[in-house]
Amino acid sequence: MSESTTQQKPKRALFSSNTRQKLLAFASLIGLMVFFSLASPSFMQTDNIVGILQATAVNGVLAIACTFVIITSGIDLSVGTLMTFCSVMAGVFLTYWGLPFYVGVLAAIFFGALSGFISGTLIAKLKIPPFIATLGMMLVLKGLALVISGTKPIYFNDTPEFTSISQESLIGYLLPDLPIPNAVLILFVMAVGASLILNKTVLGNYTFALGSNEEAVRLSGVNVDRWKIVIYTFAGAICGIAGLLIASRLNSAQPSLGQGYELDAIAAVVIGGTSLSGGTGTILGTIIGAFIISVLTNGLRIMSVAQEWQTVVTGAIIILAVFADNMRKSK
Amino acid sequence: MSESTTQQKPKRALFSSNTRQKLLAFASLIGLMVFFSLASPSFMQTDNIVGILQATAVNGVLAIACTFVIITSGIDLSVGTLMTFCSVMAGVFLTYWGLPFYVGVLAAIFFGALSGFISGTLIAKLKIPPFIATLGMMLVLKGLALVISGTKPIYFNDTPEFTSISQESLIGYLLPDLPIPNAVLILFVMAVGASLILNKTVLGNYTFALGSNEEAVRLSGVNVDRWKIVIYTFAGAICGIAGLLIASRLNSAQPSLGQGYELDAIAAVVIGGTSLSGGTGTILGTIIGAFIISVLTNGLRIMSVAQEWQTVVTGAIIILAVFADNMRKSK
Amino acid sequence: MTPIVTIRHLNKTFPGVRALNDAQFELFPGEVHALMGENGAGKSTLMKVLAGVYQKDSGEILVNGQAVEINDPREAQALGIGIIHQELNLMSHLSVAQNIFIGREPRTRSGLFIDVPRMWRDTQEVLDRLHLTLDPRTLVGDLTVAKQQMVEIAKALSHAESRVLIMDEPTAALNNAEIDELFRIIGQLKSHGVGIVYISHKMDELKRISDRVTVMRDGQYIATVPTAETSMETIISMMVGRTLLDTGGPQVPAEQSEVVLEVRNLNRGKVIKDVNFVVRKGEILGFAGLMGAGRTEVARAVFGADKVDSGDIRVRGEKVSIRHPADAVRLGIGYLSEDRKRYGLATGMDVSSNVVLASMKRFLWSQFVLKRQAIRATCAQFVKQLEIKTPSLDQKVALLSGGNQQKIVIAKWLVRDCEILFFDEPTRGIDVGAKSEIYKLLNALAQQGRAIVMISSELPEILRMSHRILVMCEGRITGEVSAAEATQERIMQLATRRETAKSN
Amino acid sequence: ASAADDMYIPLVSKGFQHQFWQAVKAGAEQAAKDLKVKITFEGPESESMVDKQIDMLSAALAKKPTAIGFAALDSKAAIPLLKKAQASKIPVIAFDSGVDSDIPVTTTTTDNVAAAGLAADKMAELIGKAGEVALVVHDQTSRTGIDRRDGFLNRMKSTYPNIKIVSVQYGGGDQLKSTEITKAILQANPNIKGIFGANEGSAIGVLNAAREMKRKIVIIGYDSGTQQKAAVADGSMAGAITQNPVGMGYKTVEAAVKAIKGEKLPKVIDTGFYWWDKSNMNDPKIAAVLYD
Ligand SMILES: Nc1ncnc2c1ncn2[C@@H]1O[C@H](COP(=O)(O)OP(=O)(O)OP(=O)(O)O)[C@@H](O)[C@H]1O
Ligand SMILES: Nc1ncnc2c1ncn2[C@@H]1O[C@H](COP(=O)(O)OP(=O)(O)OP(=O)(O)O)[C@@H](O)[C@H]1O
Ligand SMILES: [Mg+2]
Ligand SMILES: [Mg+2]
Repeated sequence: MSESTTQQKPKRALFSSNTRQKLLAFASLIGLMVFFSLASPSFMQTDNIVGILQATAVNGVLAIACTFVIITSGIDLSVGTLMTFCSVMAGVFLTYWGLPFYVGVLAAIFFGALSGFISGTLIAKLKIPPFIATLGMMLVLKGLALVISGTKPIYFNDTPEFTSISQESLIGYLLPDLPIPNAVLILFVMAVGASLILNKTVLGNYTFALGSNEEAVRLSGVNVDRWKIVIYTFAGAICGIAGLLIASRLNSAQPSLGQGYELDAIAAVVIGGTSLSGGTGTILGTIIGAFIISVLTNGLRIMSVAQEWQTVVTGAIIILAVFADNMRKSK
Repeated sequence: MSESTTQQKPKRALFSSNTRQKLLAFASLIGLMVFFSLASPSFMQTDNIVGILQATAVNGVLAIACTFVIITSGIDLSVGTLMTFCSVMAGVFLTYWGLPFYVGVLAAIFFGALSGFISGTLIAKLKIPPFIATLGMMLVLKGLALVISGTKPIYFNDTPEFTSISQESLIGYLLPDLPIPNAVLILFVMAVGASLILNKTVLGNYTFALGSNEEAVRLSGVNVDRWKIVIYTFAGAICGIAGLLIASRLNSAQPSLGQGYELDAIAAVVIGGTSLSGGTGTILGTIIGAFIISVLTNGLRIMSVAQEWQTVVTGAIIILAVFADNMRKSK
Repeated sequence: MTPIVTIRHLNKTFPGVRALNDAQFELFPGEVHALMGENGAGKSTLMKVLAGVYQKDSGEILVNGQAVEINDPREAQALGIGIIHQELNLMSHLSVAQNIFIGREPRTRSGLFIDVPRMWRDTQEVLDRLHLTLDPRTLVGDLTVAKQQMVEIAKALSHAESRVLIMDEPTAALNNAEIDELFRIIGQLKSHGVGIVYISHKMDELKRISDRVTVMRDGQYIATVPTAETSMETIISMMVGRTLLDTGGPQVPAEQSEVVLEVRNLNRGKVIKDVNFVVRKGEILGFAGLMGAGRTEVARAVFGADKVDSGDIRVRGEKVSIRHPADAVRLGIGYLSEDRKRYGLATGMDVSSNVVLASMKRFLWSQFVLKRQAIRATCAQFVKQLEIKTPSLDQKVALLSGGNQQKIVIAKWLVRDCEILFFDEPTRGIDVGAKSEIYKLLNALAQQGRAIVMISSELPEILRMSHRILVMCEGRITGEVSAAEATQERIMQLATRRETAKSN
Repeated sequence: ASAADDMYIPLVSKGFQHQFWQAVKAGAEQAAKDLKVKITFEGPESESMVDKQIDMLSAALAKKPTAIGFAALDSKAAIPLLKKAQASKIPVIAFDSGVDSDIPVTTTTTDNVAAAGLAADKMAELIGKAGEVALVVHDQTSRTGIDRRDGFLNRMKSTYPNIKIVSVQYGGGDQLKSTEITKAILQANPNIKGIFGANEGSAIGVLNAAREMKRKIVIIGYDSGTQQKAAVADGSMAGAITQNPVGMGYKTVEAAVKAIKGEKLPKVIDTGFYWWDKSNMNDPKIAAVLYD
């Protein structure tokens, strides 16, 4: 409601995206990076920057999935455990059943989409509030990941190509000075793709429309339920890719990991300027939000701040980053 | 927006409360209890029922705090770590500084209120979205609890009365057959008090009004910022009481506990029929929601279901409980 | 000729409300059929059933002589039935173009992407047809209610295949020029054989465009009459079930009473430019102007709802600083906003909570506990006085008819008992009967010594009610007219006196 | 290698909030003071966060340390980073549990399986080698959780056929959760004779539950801490296994310094585990390995 205050200046955006917000979050990110570079010489080294990029990949991809859902004014608490579930399914297909590499990849994405489809159906057809539907799914998937894996990590020893998804570097192969791991490449490709989908396709159009005024969309004769299911399914498939990234990075499917990741992902989305009440948001903002979190975490570690103080400072800076944006916005 | 769905039937309630929803959640609770009684003879024994009551106390109190915030269409992710922070502060006052018992109790409540005041100010004055403001506070408080306690539990060995807050039984003293611990008594007293405040006072009235249409409330000449701060402060004070309950139960302030408790609390609120988009909700619903969670957890443990399956079943039943309500509501 | 729509024996009950009771209706192609009735008579409900928004309890609907079941808006659209809802149903975060083409987005050849340039072009065409100067790329949330209403209309008209077009109070937020434009388009549609259902509380519009009138009362069908052969008085008495007395204009010319509000050199960006005016005790000051003239902005600025760049405000001679609506209300200034849904009502709350929202302090024991009895008594009194149609004081405001919602906002400010009251479009969506009640009320308030500023886009209303009229154009006050010398022509002349034109 | 003063040895552990890890940290800090080196100590919040630990290891390596201490949550996941450390000639000391690789120059560890086996022996002895027993474990997937559970279960199965394990539940080391879990176990199994709590939080949970339900059972704990010490002293807990976390932390830093100086180190440095109960808890040797 308070969204629509009269204080707002009219926005003449290309296509309902909010360019300024993106740039402002970007300024916070740059500010943090400058600070850490000055504070510690180790920060700005290639190795460390690559480490930060690598550390952002999984959360970035999950945050992309969350962006879609949050723009519809929904929420997805299951992204973390869904990621884990998908990596376990990849392990089942590849290690337990010895199927070829690409089948494992497809399996992870398929089960991600399937789970998203179920969440979407619960929300759209059975009218379960997104918070509850995805909380339930979070628990169900967490349990299933444990059951299916037998509460043990599944290692991808039989599929050596699997580690290449995340760890090797296509860019580094072409440009040896820039050993950016594939996980990061995948993150950027997905960000560009997701941004196109969000801004140029019907799916994106309905994502914004549902978040802005679902009832109006329904009254316009759109099959709201179907599109909601499509959006959650799409977000689920993206979580499947996150599952591949993390499994490849760890060379194993870790069944107990995943819970808690949803908060980081949602935080990235919100820091990136997407409103939890729906209707606005950008992928670029989300990616910047994810980087703000990783840079902060890494920088504090590099500065060897005591761990309990790291937590305090992270909390304070998340608030400050958003506050700084508010300030500049209201100018 | 989707609040005003055209299909909704009007509700004839005392004063903007939603009697039916409460009763329906209640039916789910009874259903669960009947099922577990049939499944295991140990379930319906006084001991176990008392155990369930006791297990609900902390989450119930946190959920009461969340109910207020969620009705304003806000969210409070800091309730869990705030509870911990308050118990640590009680420890500092009682054990480190050796102050009298009641000072420790007041300190916990005071620091809860103070932290709520800060969250409220961030949200109302600096316009930080509640999700970010309380996420930041969650981290800050978590870190501070560790710093202040020196990452060690603080024991209440010098204040033997402290354990009586949660563990002893005033009711059991009067009625020896009903050894209901004080924690439960406190939960019920607080629930009744919170319910009165929500439905019979200005604070409650503005809680609903802010969640329904903040801008309209502002244009009615209400000092919206001040009331928001009051509501968050009030919720914070309630978390302080939760901190006392848990510290008394464990006879120590455990600084690393607390994160994750916010999800349980929010889940209780939403299962109890309060909408995350604000404007509606009841304390009774929240308490029932908290009991649904505890009964479910306890029942599955009593049935000795394997833990990974417990997780799956809990997830499924949370969805089912809300679905069952929807079904009956739409009749 | 077969009627394009026939509705018979339609019943629809909401808990506690019998909204439609054996209603009937008939529409021919190429006909403009007005649907009239008091607030809460069931007009919107009847049309929503036809548009698939609500499901009927019983009764039958025939389209082109064929019985149909319309289960959702999509099926209505498939039958060629389009509707402009009374309440705006727009996606405020989306552009004008996205709103107009929701559900029918043009795609690129690959079918994957939306053909955005084409969507803008098509939108521009629709807007041009309406002679609307709007950028298809503007976000709808940034538009004024009037422009949003035009977007709704454009959206409904952009359906080329519509054979039935329902317009539920389309002109409530429009000015005369826009209304003329709309009527021109209705004329066009009519000549193409489209059947139009037209709901309005503006009686003068009936004669201008409708062919027949169907009157409803309390959910029941009363009569259908040809407009040309029926007098307004007959229609009104059919609507209200009695004859209305005209209350006439302002009673006492409150010439030289004390000044209670004085606004000097008020500026806010481009929307308020050096505005000066005074309001006196016991007078009704009319604010006239075209859409976007800045009247609402002035009221909001004085009320503290928006920040101003500069300006002095004096209340009863004393200089005051109003930074927040709470300050204004404390000083005895009330503001009834033009957009009730967004700024006036907590629609999720019940009637009584809304009525006392601005005056909670009066209803508290020891500043904290609600005086339930007093609240209910006060609400009951105003529900009666304003004839608010609601099943109970506990009804959610969102479930009331549009006109009754408007009355609740009025009640809210009456309860607060302010000395200075800004009424921004107070009779928007209110039926004739209630309108004269509100006029009576405004007069009574003025007589009691209140100072009233009435912003209205309905010139007859301004002319009839005001002691003095200020006219605005492009953020400036372009003139003042006394009640005696006011004419429509004089006001329109001032309302279009643009700054650029003046310098020539 | 350089002068001891500018040696920097980050320790990346499995956790940092638990008392066990705080004790390891205390030992490491003591060694740092004695040997005049600089250390940092950090670990993820929960033992399931394998990737978070890898990010920590990566940040630690970026700081160009002279040596590094590492307690792997997953014995394989960190291998690429450890190879990087090896390539930059940074010696790696594994602690707590090993890594599936020969990169670490040495491993300071306790045999959790054997330690839990000893707990099983004590339990059997105390309940008369027959009856129902349950376990409250902190984690289902972490190495320590698995080793302690399996060490206990396997010893029971192989040696004590009359003892029946009625329930194994996991409480995340959270005292409150472990309390509720134990209460449910006690409720469902009225004849239960003993419960093993596999870490400090779990053991305290078991204690709380038995006290709240006024049940006399044999409780065996793990690690130490103020509450376990008090419970052992007043007899409500039969005894517990303790590792030597302080010693582990100390020896890890000590080994790192030796490795930097190029000294030869054994493949495994066993820091040992001990059974402690009312009778021996005040022995200087035992008292030294107990922490508050
Ligand atoms: N969704 C709903 N739930 C409950 N009652 C409703 C609902 N919608 C309308 N009503 C009630 O039905 C009656 C008819 O309402 P309707 O909106 O059709 O009136 P209307 O003739 O359009 O009035 P107005 O001129 O004020 O718009 C009113 O009493 C209203 O309160
Ligand atoms: N929320 C808003 N965001 C951006 N511009 C706005 C907003 N509200 C009003 N404006 C602009 O401010 C100017 C003055 O509008 P205002 O609503 O005050 O006009 P008005 O005279 O009250 O006309 P109306 O008859 O439409 O109410 C217009 O140019 C309008 O487009
Ligand atoms: Mg209507
Ligand atoms: Mg206006």
